[in-house]
Amino acid sequence: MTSIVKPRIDKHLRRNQLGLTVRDYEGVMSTLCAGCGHDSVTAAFVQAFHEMNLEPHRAAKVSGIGCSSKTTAYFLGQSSGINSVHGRMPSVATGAAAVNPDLYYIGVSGDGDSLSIGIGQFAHAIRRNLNMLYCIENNGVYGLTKGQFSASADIGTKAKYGEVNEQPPIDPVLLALSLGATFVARGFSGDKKQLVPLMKAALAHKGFALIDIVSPCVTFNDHKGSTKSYAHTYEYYHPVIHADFVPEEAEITAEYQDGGAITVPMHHGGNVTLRKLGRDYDPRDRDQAFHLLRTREGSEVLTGLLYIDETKPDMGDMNRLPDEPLNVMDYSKLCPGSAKLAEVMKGYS
Amino acid sequence: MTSIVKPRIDKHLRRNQLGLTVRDYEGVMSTLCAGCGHDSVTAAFVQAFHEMNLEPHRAAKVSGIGCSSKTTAYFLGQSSGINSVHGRMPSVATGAAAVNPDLYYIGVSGDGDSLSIGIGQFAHAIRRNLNMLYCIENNGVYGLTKGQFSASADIGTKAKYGEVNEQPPIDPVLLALSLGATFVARGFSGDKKQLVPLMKAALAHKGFALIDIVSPCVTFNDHKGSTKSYAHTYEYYHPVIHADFVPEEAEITAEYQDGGAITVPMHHGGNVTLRKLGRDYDPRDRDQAFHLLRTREGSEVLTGLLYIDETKPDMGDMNRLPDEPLNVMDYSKLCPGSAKLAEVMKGYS
Amino acid sequence: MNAVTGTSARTRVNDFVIKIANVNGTGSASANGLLMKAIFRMGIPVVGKNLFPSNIQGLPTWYEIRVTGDGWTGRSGEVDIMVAMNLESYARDLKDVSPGGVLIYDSTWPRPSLLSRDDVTVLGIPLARMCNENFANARTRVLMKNMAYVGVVAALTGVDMAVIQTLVEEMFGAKPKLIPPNMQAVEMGYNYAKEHFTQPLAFKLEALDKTSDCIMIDGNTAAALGCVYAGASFGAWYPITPSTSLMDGFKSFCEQLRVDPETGKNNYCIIQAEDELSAIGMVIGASWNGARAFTPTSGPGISLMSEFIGFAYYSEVPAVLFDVQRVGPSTGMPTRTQQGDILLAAYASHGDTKHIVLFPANPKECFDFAVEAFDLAERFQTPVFVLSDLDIGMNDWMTPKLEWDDSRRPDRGKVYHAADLEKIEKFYRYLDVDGDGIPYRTIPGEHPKGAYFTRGSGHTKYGGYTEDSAAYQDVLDRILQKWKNAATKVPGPEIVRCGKPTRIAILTVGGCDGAAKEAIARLNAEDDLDIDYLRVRAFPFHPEIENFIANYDTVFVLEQNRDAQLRTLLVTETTARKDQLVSILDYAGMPANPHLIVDRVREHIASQG
Amino acid sequence: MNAVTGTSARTRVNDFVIKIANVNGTGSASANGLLMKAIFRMGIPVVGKNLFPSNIQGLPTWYEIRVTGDGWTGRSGEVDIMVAMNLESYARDLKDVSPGGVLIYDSTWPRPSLLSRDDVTVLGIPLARMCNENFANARTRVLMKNMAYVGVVAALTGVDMAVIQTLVEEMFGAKPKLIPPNMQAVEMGYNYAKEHFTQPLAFKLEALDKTSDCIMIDGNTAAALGCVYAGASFGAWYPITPSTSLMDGFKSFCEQLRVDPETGKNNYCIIQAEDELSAIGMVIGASWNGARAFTPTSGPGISLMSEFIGFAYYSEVPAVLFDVQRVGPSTGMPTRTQQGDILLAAYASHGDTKHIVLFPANPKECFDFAVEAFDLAERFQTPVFVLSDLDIGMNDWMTPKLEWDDSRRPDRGKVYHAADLEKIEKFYRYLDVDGDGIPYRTIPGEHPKGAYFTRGSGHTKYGGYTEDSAAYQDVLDRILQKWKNAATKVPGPEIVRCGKPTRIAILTVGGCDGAAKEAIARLNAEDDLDIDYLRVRAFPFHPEIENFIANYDTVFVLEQNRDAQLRTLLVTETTARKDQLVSILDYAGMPANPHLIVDRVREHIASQG
Ligand SMILES: Cc1ncc(C[n+]2csc(CCOP(=O)(O)OP(=O)(O)O)c2C)c(N)n1
Ligand SMILES: Cc1ncc(C[n+]2csc(CCOP(=O)(O)OP(=O)(O)O)c2C)c(N)n1
Ligand code: SF4
Ligand code: SF4
Ligand SMILES: [Mg+2]
Ligand SMILES: [Mg+2]
Repeated sequence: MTSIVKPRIDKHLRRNQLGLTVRDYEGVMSTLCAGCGHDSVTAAFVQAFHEMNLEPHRAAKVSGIGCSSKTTAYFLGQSSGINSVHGRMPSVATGAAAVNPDLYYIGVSGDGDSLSIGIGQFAHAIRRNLNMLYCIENNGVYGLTKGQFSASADIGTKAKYGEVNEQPPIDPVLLALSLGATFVARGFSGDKKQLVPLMKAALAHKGFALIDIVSPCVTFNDHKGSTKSYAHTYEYYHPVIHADFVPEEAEITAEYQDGGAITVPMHHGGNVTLRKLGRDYDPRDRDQAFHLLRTREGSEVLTGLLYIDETKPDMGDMNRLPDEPLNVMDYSKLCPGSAKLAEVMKGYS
Repeated sequence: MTSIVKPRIDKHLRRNQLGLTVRDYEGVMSTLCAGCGHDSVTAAFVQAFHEMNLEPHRAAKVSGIGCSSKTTAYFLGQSSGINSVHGRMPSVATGAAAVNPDLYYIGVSGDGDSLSIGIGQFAHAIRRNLNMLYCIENNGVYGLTKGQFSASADIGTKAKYGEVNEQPPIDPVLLALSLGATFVARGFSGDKKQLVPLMKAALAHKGFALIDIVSPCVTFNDHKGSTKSYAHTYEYYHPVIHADFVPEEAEITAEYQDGGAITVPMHHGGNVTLRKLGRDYDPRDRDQAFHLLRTREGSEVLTGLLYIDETKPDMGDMNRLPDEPLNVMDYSKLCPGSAKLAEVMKGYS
Repeated sequence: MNAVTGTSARTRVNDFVIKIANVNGTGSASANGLLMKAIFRMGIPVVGKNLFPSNIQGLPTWYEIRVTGDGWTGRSGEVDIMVAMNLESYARDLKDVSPGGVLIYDSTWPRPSLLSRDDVTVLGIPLARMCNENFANARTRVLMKNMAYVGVVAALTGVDMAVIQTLVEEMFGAKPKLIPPNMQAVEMGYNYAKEHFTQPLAFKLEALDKTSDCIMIDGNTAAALGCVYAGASFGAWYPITPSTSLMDGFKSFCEQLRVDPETGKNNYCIIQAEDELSAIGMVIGASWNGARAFTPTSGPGISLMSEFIGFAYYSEVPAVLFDVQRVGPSTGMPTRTQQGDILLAAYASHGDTKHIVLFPANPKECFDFAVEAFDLAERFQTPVFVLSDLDIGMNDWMTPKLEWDDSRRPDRGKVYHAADLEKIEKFYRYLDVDGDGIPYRTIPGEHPKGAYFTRGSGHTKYGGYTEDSAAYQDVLDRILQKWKNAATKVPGPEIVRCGKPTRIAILTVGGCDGAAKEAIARLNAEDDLDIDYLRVRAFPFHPEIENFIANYDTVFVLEQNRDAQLRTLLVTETTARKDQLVSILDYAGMPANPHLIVDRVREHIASQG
Repeated sequence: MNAVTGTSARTRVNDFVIKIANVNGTGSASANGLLMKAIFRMGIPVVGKNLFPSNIQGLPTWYEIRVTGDGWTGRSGEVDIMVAMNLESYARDLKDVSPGGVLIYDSTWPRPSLLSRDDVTVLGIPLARMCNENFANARTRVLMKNMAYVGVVAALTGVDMAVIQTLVEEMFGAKPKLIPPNMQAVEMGYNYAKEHFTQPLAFKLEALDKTSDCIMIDGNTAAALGCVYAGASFGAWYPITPSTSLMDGFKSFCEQLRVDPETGKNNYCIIQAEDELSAIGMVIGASWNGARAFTPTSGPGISLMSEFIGFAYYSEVPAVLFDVQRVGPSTGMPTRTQQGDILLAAYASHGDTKHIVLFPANPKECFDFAVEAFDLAERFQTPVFVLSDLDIGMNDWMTPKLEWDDSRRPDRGKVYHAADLEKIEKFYRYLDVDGDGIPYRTIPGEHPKGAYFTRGSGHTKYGGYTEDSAAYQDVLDRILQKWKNAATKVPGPEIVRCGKPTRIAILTVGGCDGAAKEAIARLNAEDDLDIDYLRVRAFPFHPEIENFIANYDTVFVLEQNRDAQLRTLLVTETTARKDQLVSILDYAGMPANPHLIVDRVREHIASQG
């Protein structure tokens, strides 16, 4: 509710390089259910942006419709945002990013929004390697319309009122991989320690960065029998690769050098470090990513940065966009003038 | 053109078990360009249906919009057909199949129709394991709208007028596999010998049977530099598994027993036999299918039946549809009558 | 002990409004429904409106119960008893109470001292404290607070506790363990009120016998039953408020009434589509194949279905669409009501398209028109819209019991079955054999001779593809003729004449019905105006509508949208003169109430001198 | 040797129609264009209509060249010289020739003997044989046959061969090797005709000087140029006939005029979207971010965009949509023309929505209105439609040269940039600061103070989420007011008064312009009728339109759709009386011609006694 003013007690909060505290990265008060996973994701966003020293107004928030999509109002209150129509956020983001590639595009969607009505736009945004951070707050249900199965519900999942899902789920991670996505990760709203660094790495990525976040719906899909519940996710949770962004100026610390960290230099500067957790797995190898995912099917919730490719051209490159964003380009560069028109007219005389 | 009457010289044509010749499986005259791959696919359909002894009026043809989608008028002239709107054939097929699972649903689509505007419906028809034969006549372009790149155009493909595609292609075969499709094949309009048996096997499959058919567009995408041209396809063409349908009554002949053929018993009777061509590969193993596809990427056009799973419930099973199709079910079974209504009313008094 | 001191002198019996302000997600809806049902069971007519937010938990929500011994069916617009359970909306809630009214609040915590009104009786009851003392579990405490205020209201207005007991027993039939604590909570509130408030309220209930032939049902549930009885065997949908409960209803009735007892198989198929484009595509596929099929949705869904709607129109495939309207444009206010899709439904899709639209006014008509819609869709081989709205669809209305005539058979329209096909020489799908604009269709797969090809591209009357002007136009003209012919086959208008000669009428549509009738009565009683009444029930307009309009100088057209959409249709599709039709527009999202109508009529009449 | 014997006594100079019947995919369009251009270069006004099938190769296609020394801009409807190259359509083609006309056919093969008419001169020329004898390659033979009939027509009507030579040279500028064989083919036909046909035809060309300030251009190309000059930097689209060439044009102009010469980077971005829903979403995203953005499409695309159009309307994001209309409903006839999306464009999307629509009548207006559309969209912060059609968009029209005023600057509407934001205390997105209904917007990312949240759900004038009736209605009412205020800012109507007092007028829209004006001239000349003329150029209707209508008893409303959509808008949105507005509907898919108009006017006048 915008009508509720949040208390601001931020005197003792840590300030980042811009002199801002986490409060400066918050938005209006959440209207989600108490305990909703999405609120934890919002908190992770706030922390990640703060740690990344993002100038709030240099971000643009895009979303569709759903409880998840509502959350863009709950963080980055000093950024512009657009809450579009159901399932069509990627297209809005595409147009926005095309004319101003300099902003950070933060997309928030739900499993209904991205995998049912919006799967086409989701797929094609991946194909264009649209430079954005795209989070699916995945709870296996349609929260806002009160608990229908979504396309990510696993076979055998029980709905709150007893129905059992028989259709195979669409796994956004596998789908994104098969569509050639360049940054594919999975997180869990319950593990901010993993999620925040993932978000930072995704922000640093040039291209489409997907984070599929298991984010339980406490109201409609957190009961026994739901594979997207907190309990189930904790039980089968398996972090594979820890990824974090290390800014240019910072040294890669010992923490990362342990366990044979891999360093991926990022296009816009800085590095993403990758630390293996338990498996021998290189997320720069698409074959291995496929292999890992198809062998895990159903048995584990694999999380972490599962695949990264920093070498691919993004949408801006493929469209040879100029350095000066089109949205502020002076009219003199856009209008060829009367003399040119007269020349063009010759071809039609 | 429906106005052109085809000459019918069918005296000496072979008759199938129903006493029908291939002529009985043809439709109106094609209006496609001379040499269009789609016409060869039409011819393969005619042969496959004839060989399968399909009663023509027991098939229902569904399609979207495009040169490819037009072809449902060019075969099975004695079947009903519905040429719907662009990209939305799967939904029409879903509704039709739900109320009468007894017909054979033959869907024809294009790469534009299925992978751009229609990718959402395509994905969800797979997820529902809709019982149909779904062919994508894949030419890498929008034929009917005169040659724009489609989403299946490979990176580096040159358009007729010079433009080079930079976006990664969507491979319907990989996509279908990652969405859990139960019958995934690739064919080539130029190889009827492979295609006809594939179509027969697909018809026998209970569930969603995808055949992605490379079907060159001679007018807009058959030049040098196009990876969907005849020349390119012939060069990189690689049949992996030969599949054919063998009716119940027939014996598995020696031809199939050579080379270690695998026999898959089909739900509605008969068997599909799988013969390996050159590679050690079992198309009943989804892992292997993924592995093969991701390692081939770009270098070969792998064809044949790449994956089959005859054990999964189809849409009818998942919805517990009755044996008697809903479209002919007597009203007495549908209307509960006044006494039941009076009972129901009690709950609202 | 507080003494109740009403500022109103006279006691109002069976004619007042109770409004409950709460926080959503606290389970208040079922307590509120219980209270309303109890009054209904006392034989007193009621009108209930649930005003809920587009959110799952934590935002303000209201429930209005109008007690109307006279049996009005609209919202009153007044608030006589306010149960103000939500601190956040407390100030507004207090403001909304009509002078002389009562406000009940939870006195566990001090109430904002500044907020108070001299003309309102304020009663505090420590509901939370009582619940905390009596119940252990946190969720139970929240739920029981709701039951407790039911008890308070029961005590103050005179709800029969025996009726409440019965209702609680019915409510928890499946979980009888829950009956005692719930009754305990009700009684707690009841006893507290009885003990602490001595003087009677100005608002009293007295049992009547006016509801025994009636039920309380919402329009979506009634429409769902209509689909079952119409013999619809296929439904596809994508969830969207406020249409979701229609498919939920269909599903649960089918599970109850349509599962084959022997095989356990379903004599129906419901598919949750991936979006609305797909839902309507499935309906078209199923209809094309000969089943009765429908999809429920709301405005955004209709926008998304537009392309397919034009396809069904032009290729003449039956389809039934329920549009349970909500406030637009765009996402708008998904939990508020409006009649903003009238024009869209009438002309949906690009190119020349005109559709059949039915406008139910209450749950009973939702049932009847659902049944009717399938007949019309198949008879005219075209999409048919049932245009309901959130108010009709999601609120419980008192309505006569739904009945079924077992001799009724569906009108499947013109279908050549196998036997018919045997008899004719050749079948052409789009031929106007009977001269009524309606061609014959066949069921795919039924007979070789019936095979045909359906397309949304240009076709001749024989069904072949064409780009020929005359052949194209021939088919398009016939389709228009067919639509025009439907005018006398759709439900005619409801007309209520005041019985005296008059030059003024009110014309309306859908759920404005009750408010309009009440306004007419008030204008008659207070202003001595004689006003006739017509309610449009379908499009194309029945000829009676234009005949009716012709008799008046002024026809007030009351509708719930900004742009006078019904008036636009009347002007376009009837002989009515524009100067006859005076708009009354009420589009702020609330169910219609008579105040605005009365005011507008008075203003207009005054302006005319 | 055949002797040409015209049945018509007098020779018609610069006033006849040549129609070429061919098979598509044979390259005839460029030969036909060449012939038309040659006549145009002779200073003689022409009207060209390409009537092509929805197919790539093998179906009948026609090309009509109307030679009109008087400079009429519509189709004539007559055929004086038919070049019948397609055996399949031969019978129809012969039938279509006007009495006294000429038919030219390929006499290589015998022509169907039964088909012949006494009142038509039939000339056979062995085109295929000559080509086979002179050219080796199969494709070349086909192409050269086309050039050969150009030569035949040139010889028979008097096209200047020097002009043809120049045009062929221009045509194959990039491939000069192709010039000689093409000229050889033309001359082959020319010489054959000169040698074999002695008597002159009744139809003759004589050079004039009426085209030197003009160009031949199609509306899509002109609109594309308009987008370039308006400073549009973003376009998204999904291919659909007949709008595809608009984006093709924009792309090639941008490649030519908008690539930075230093960096090689594009000062534009064009995205081929995966469908129309995505295309409009991208346009909205780009516009929201402050760029000028557009999408070209046709009817099915508008249907699919409906949901997003309502979003842009309600959240007040500018967007420019070109709807190049084709024949509906549904897929309809994609290569035929119609004005069937007028109502859809005016009110697209669910809920209460009203849009700004511009109606160009020719390529010049496509250019002008494209430029105008961006100004209006940004000024009023709303979607603006440019409603063209296949006839305007894809046919080459003679039109005055397009010109550009270098002092013209785009009107970006009300935007608070960084400096403005520094000055104000707080920015609210939807506040009516100036009382004109138009709020200020900001460019996301430009300044911290300008940040705001855009949504399609209920919002207050401050931009916050709301479910409050009054706050919602406040915004919705302002948006309507804003739209109404646009009426005087959109292009006003074109009005042509006959100069005499009269009670009759013709009112029309778009490409019917030429046919209407010609019909008025004919009705004046032949029936002595005085008729005034108005052409609507935009919606909301400029007040001049209703003032104009008020002066007549009868205003014929001419439009190309079945359902009188423009008339519906006039009745709904002006004070016009219904009995004043008499529809003339021409919706069979062909560009308008004066015959039907003349007939209908006569019929109506006769029916009035
Ligand atoms: C066109 C359209 N159809 C349907 C809806 C109703 N609707 C709103 S949100 C939603 C699903 C949301 O599910 P998800 O994206 O998973 O978000 P969650 O609420 O679970 O976070 C639906 C169906 C809508 N807003 N628009
Ligand atoms: C809604 C809509 N948008 C666009 C079109 C135009 N259109 C017709 S076919 C087609 C693409 C066809 O491509 P594909 O499916 O690959 O078929 P092909 O012609 O290549 O066989 C398009 C864009 C349409 N008919 N409908
Ligand atoms: S309904 Fe579910 S997803 Fe929505 S806010 Fe509540 S817990 Fe979260
Ligand atoms: S354009 Fe291409 S796809 Fe279409 S008919 Fe011709 S060859 Fe086939
Ligand atoms: Mg969800
Ligand atoms: Mg294609």
